[in-house]
Amino acid sequence: ARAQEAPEHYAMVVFLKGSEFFNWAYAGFQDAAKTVGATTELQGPADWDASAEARAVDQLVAKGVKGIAVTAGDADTLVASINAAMDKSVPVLTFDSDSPKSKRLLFVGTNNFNAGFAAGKAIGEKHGDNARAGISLFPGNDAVNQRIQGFKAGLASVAPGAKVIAEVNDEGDLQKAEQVNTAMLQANPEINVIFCAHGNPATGALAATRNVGRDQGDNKIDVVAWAIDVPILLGVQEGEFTMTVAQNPYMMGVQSFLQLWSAAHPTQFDNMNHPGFGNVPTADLDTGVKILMQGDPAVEALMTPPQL
Amino acid sequence: MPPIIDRQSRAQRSAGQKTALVQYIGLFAITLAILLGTQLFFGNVLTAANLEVLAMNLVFEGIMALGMTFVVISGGIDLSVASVFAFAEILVAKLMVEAGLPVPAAIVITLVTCTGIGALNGFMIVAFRVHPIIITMGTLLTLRGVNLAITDGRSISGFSEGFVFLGSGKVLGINFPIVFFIVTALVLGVLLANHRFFRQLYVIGGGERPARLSGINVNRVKIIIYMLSATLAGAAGIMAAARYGAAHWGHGNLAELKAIAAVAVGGANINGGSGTIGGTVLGVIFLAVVHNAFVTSAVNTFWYDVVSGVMLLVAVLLSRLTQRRNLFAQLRIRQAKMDQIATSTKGESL
Amino acid sequence: MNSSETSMVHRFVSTREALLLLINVAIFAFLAIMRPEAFASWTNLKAVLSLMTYDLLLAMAMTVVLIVRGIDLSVGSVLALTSVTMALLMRDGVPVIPAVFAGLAVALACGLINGLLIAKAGILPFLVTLGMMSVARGLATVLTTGQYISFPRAERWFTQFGRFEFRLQIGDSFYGIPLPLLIVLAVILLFGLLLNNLPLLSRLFYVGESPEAAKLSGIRVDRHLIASYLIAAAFVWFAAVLMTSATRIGYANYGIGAELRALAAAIVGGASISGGSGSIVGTFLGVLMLALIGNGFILMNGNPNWQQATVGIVLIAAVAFDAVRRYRTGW
Amino acid sequence: MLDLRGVTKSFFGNQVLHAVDFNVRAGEVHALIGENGAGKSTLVNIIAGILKRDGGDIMFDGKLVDFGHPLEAMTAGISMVHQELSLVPNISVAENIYLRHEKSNTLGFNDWRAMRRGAAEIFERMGVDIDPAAPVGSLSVGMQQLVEVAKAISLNARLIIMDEPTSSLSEKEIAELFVVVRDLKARGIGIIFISHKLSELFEISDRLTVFRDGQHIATKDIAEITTEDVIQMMVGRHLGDLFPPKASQIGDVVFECTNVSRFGYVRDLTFNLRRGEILGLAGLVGSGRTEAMRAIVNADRRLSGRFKLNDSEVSLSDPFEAMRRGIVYVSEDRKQSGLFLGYDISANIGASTLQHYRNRFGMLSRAALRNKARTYVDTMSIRLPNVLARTIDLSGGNQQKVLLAKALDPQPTVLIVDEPTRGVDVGAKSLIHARLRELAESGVGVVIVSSEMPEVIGMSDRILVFRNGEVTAELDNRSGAVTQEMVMTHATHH
Ligand SMILES: Nc1ncnc2c1ncn2[C@@H]1O[C@H](COP(=O)(O)OP(=O)(O)OP(=O)(O)O)[C@@H](O)[C@H]1O
Ligand SMILES: Nc1ncnc2c1ncn2[C@@H]1O[C@H](COP(=O)(O)OP(=O)(O)OP(=O)(O)O)[C@@H](O)[C@H]1O
Ligand SMILES: [Mg+2]
Ligand SMILES: [Mg+2]
Repeated sequence: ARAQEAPEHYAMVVFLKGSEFFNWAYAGFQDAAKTVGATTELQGPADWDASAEARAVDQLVAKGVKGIAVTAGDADTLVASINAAMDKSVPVLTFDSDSPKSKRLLFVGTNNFNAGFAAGKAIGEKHGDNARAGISLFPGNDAVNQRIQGFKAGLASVAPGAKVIAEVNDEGDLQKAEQVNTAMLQANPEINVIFCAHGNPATGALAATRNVGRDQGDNKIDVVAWAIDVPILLGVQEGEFTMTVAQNPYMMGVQSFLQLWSAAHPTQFDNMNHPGFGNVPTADLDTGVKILMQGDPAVEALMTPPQL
Repeated sequence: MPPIIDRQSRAQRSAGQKTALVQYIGLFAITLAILLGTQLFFGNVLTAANLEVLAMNLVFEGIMALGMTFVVISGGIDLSVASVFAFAEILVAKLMVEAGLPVPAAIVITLVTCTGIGALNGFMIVAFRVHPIIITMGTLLTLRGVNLAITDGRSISGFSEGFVFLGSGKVLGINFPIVFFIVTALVLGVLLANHRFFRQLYVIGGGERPARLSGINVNRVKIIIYMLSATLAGAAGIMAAARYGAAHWGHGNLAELKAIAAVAVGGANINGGSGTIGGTVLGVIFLAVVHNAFVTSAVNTFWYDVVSGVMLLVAVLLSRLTQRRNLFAQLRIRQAKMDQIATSTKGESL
Repeated sequence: MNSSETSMVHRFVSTREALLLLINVAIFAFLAIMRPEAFASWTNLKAVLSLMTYDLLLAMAMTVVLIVRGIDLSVGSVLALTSVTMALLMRDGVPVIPAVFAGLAVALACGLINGLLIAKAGILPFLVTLGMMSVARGLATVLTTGQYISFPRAERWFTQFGRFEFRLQIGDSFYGIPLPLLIVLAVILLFGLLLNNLPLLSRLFYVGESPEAAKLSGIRVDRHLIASYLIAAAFVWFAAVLMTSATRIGYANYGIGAELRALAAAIVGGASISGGSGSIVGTFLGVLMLALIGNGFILMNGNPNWQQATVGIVLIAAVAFDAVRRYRTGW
Repeated sequence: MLDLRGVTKSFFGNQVLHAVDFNVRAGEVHALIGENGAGKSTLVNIIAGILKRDGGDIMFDGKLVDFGHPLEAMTAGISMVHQELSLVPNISVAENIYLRHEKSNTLGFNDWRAMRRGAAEIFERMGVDIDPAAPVGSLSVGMQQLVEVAKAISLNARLIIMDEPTSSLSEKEIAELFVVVRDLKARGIGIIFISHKLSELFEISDRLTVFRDGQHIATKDIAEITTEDVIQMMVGRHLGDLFPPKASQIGDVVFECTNVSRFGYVRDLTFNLRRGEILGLAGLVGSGRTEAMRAIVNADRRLSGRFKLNDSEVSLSDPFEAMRRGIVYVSEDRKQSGLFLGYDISANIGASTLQHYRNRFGMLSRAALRNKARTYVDTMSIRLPNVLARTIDLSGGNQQKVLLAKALDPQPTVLIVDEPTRGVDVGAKSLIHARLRELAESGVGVVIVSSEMPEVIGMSDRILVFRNGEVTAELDNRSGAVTQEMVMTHATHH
């Protein structure tokens, strides 16, 4: 009974609850919801466990939310739950990390391959054929894998001679990241670029360059971060990080909500409350990617993260 | 006949049973209260759909908790269940998708392998004579690494319809894993309560010296129990793979702790010697309901860990208190007996 | 500790320590031969050593509670909670010293709760610290909503402290000696000495070996139990300070899974779940061994995916070896 | 039916059985008697397949047998009532009785009703009334003994071994037990009956075998011997000169305790202790002596109790406090709550006194501690494999000596020793007795708790008899006039 009177309720499900990136996304989701007086909630594990995401989706469906935006920690793991939700006509879309095999409405976010490509390209342009990259990764996450493929392709596209010569598993842990990257640099002194394929290793990788005494000077190692956490942005401003791959999580959130909203209100579009391209099938939305470097005004803008 | 002592023993037996009962009823009541409370304030709780997900949400941990109960009663602990769980997911998936084996074959091979892992656990525990925590932790860490390595961290999917049934198919309108849980719980519950073999667990858990004196082959029993635990974890893993339509090494992270928590909340003594399947089932339901309450109430989910941790502490604290009450009840009876005799023999001697 | 412990050291632990030392040397030699330039370089060794300090401190914490027949699964999450507390305070402009001591207070509070529930309420250490593990991690996440907490306004020396190095010239090459590493080693050395020679601390061994006997021998068991959990908390706090200072970030997901690594290292180092034994040197060598293996793994370009399996394998190998030796020495 | 030839056994080089011959006939009660530590339990444990013999043959029903496992003995028809109870406290009486030979269907499911009925029938026959469904832990020690007997009966064994079954029974319970024993005997079952109470043996047994220091001294028909002969054979010398002389002179009161109570165990215990005297606490197992002594040092929280040490009130808030005041309690259970079995003797001896062995930096001086340990090794003539041997590797007697040394190191003014010679061989025993007397002579107040009647009587100048946690009698024994019978009458209620 109460459910009807209450405002429409939408949910976002993430696999790394509380990470700055998803906080941005959720902030956008929230703000967009406010414009039409809908309420939102954030669910999901804090440990990359995609199965926990699947369970969260099920619970939200059972609870009766109007729509769900989920970022797939593992594409396959979420298929069943997403499809089940769609069958129960609870619109679900994926953002940031896609689950292409599922029946999700659409995917909102940066195509991870393209983002990786952009980063690779930027590095290729900077170093040319003598770019020697090491990659710090967390195994088993689809987005991460796509980024790495993208990075390699982007690198090759401008600098065919460039190579990726080492990959290390940072177990998604800041402190571990420093250990393994240091070791990687020791093992492969020729490395002059570290590509962080996800958010956590950036600081560790930077520390690693410091450990081997290559955090400045002419054989400084370029650390490519994949995060917009304040400390990273500070690092970019101070030139510690050569660049960071900035997607637009806030816009992902906003778009995700609008898509869910319109899916829940299939109307003709006339105003914000009825944006409803509802009847019009929507293609995936690429919220774009930007490679942020020192002095980019966007860095300053991102410095004040959303408070949840 | 010495009537005093006899009354004493009768009284104590009822005392003991009462405390156990009190514990279960209390747990059940609290669970019910939370359920009704959330229904009242947020609605959509006592719907078929929600109850289903509520059950599905912890069913795999629940199945592991069943095995854990046996291990715990025998005075041990099994930290490796979560990694066995994920391992089973991966193995069954590889066998079907990569080796192209038929579903039944894949399942059997997987279960057998898991049983083998359990046997290895048990063997190392009795052979090395180190605490089960250490051995099973070793297995946990190793196997988790293996899971990651053999999949290269990627998930495996593309299962046949028949297999997927094991995860999301319905029997009499109930999801298969839940049916499996219920049936297993019933069977194991009956066995544990009545079967010659499983009763030995209480003896072993109560103390290994009397166990050996009465001619129980402690080592053999232990090994079998760890095999059981691992096999159940494996079964859970297989169903999970079917349920999610994919096998992934990250699935069921920290499930072992949830399982242990469920057993502890269910009133089993982690030191061994006591515990029941019924209690564990209540414990599982309790944890599931608490988690569900968090989702339905949509309070900041960041609080979940805090609350579930506190819940665990409170639960064990309470069962500890009931234990003490039980002890005190016995003391009171002995005191009464003493007074009785003292008064009956006043004047004599001294 | 007293003569018996020396004797035990002589008869069991030291053979074990000697053995661990041997294994460490072997690994060292192996890597030095296989990857001379990469491994044997001071930069690498320095990195290995200074990066193992966190695990080392947590393993010390674990060793202390293992000695009294306890276990502490909450070291990792208390580390996170402590780090987050300090970072938040410093972010909001609280000066370093008070912030750091606030962190100490938080860590000790967790330790005290553990100790009280274990000693006074008589709940099993495993369950108590399991609960604390979840609570502390949860609080850390609640406080930060999981975000990195950086503290630009904190005095510079704090953020530099974590990575400060003495530059030492030998011949014409410079060697940086990390200050934190020196401090940690000093602290551990000192603690090891006191643990074995200060009656107050030596009693911990008695408490673990046989609580009942200890009680009747006039040792206040409860106090010693609580004390050991407080000591453990202090070590955890120390690790949190170093980590926060070195990474310049407070983070709620610090130390996930660290409790298992610490436990493994302590057991490999000769501590026992059934209490009464455990040695600082042994634990140190255990941690070092795991660190060297981890480092060598990458230097040999091992498949990163197998990395995580090594700890477990080492642990099992260690207990298996123990068992064999026990059979030979016959008990 | 049972025939042992030249059975030998030793623990850690301490020879416990020297080529023992022993036999039992069907339908007889064969009493086995001997001093504490003579080797009785060891012998029967070997018969029951619990311990392995080092040498010798065992014939059962004319067949050579070698039981590697208690179960084999049980199936062969030998069952045992253990000296230390071996029941499982957390499960029911009926289940305990039928443990490992459950009444269960082919699928192995227990038939609880049948088991309870069976148990009830056995109790019926034994003429005792115990609730088969009660958890064993809730029964008194005496009741538990009877349950053990019932278990043996349920196994319908042809040879039943009873190791000191009466030591914790009241007269009434003993009477009940004897009815049962006679009934078994009548049905042709052989019974080995171990006890320290001569009167019982003469009442129940047909033949009697005496052990001393692990040697078979003699086997006689009960008709042809007297109590005196038996004691002669048991101790090989006169009871009188077995123990050190009584106190030369007794000083004024050192320690005084008033209304010590522990809920459920001890009621209003009040006594005083004089300098130079040895006070003995006699009573049956479970009479509450240990609990009383533990209550004095507040090892278990006591209900009430006030204490005076040299006429000044002291609050003994915990063992630490008691120790600080010079009141030391030595546990009856050296393995569980006495020694640190993993550590060597110097560590054990220093346990309560580490702070006394510090060098000028306040650090432990191991050398000093080890030297002190050596002096104890000499004075107590402790036999060790080597100085660094862990106490778990010492023989029972030597363990007990270490335990005593550990208690002496803090220089107690009041020493309470609980079962000071339990399971200790005669040599060690008399040495411990001598040391205790010396201690008393040197002005220390000594309290001895012992379940061995001869020990209490032989050692103490004054005896308090316990029953149900109360003192039922105080007997002056300066003259050594107290007899076992006197003590027994007060220790058991009728
Ligand atoms: N497990 C053991 N380890 C070492 N020594 C033992 C062990 N069991 C018995 N002994 C020693 O063997 C000797 C005989 O012990 P046993 O228990 O047979 O004596 P007993 O005649 O049964 O004495 P009691 O009347 O106290 O039962 C004792 O000196 C005891 O110390
Ligand atoms: N009636 C009883 N029912 C159950 N347990 C009992 C009973 N009486 C004593 N006990 C237990 O048996 C043990 C022996 O009792 P206690 O030690 O207090 O008396 P005691 O005279 O010292 O006996 P012992 O000769 O064994 O030392 C105690 O631990 C007590 O808890
Ligand atoms: Mg005996
Ligand atoms: Mg006693």
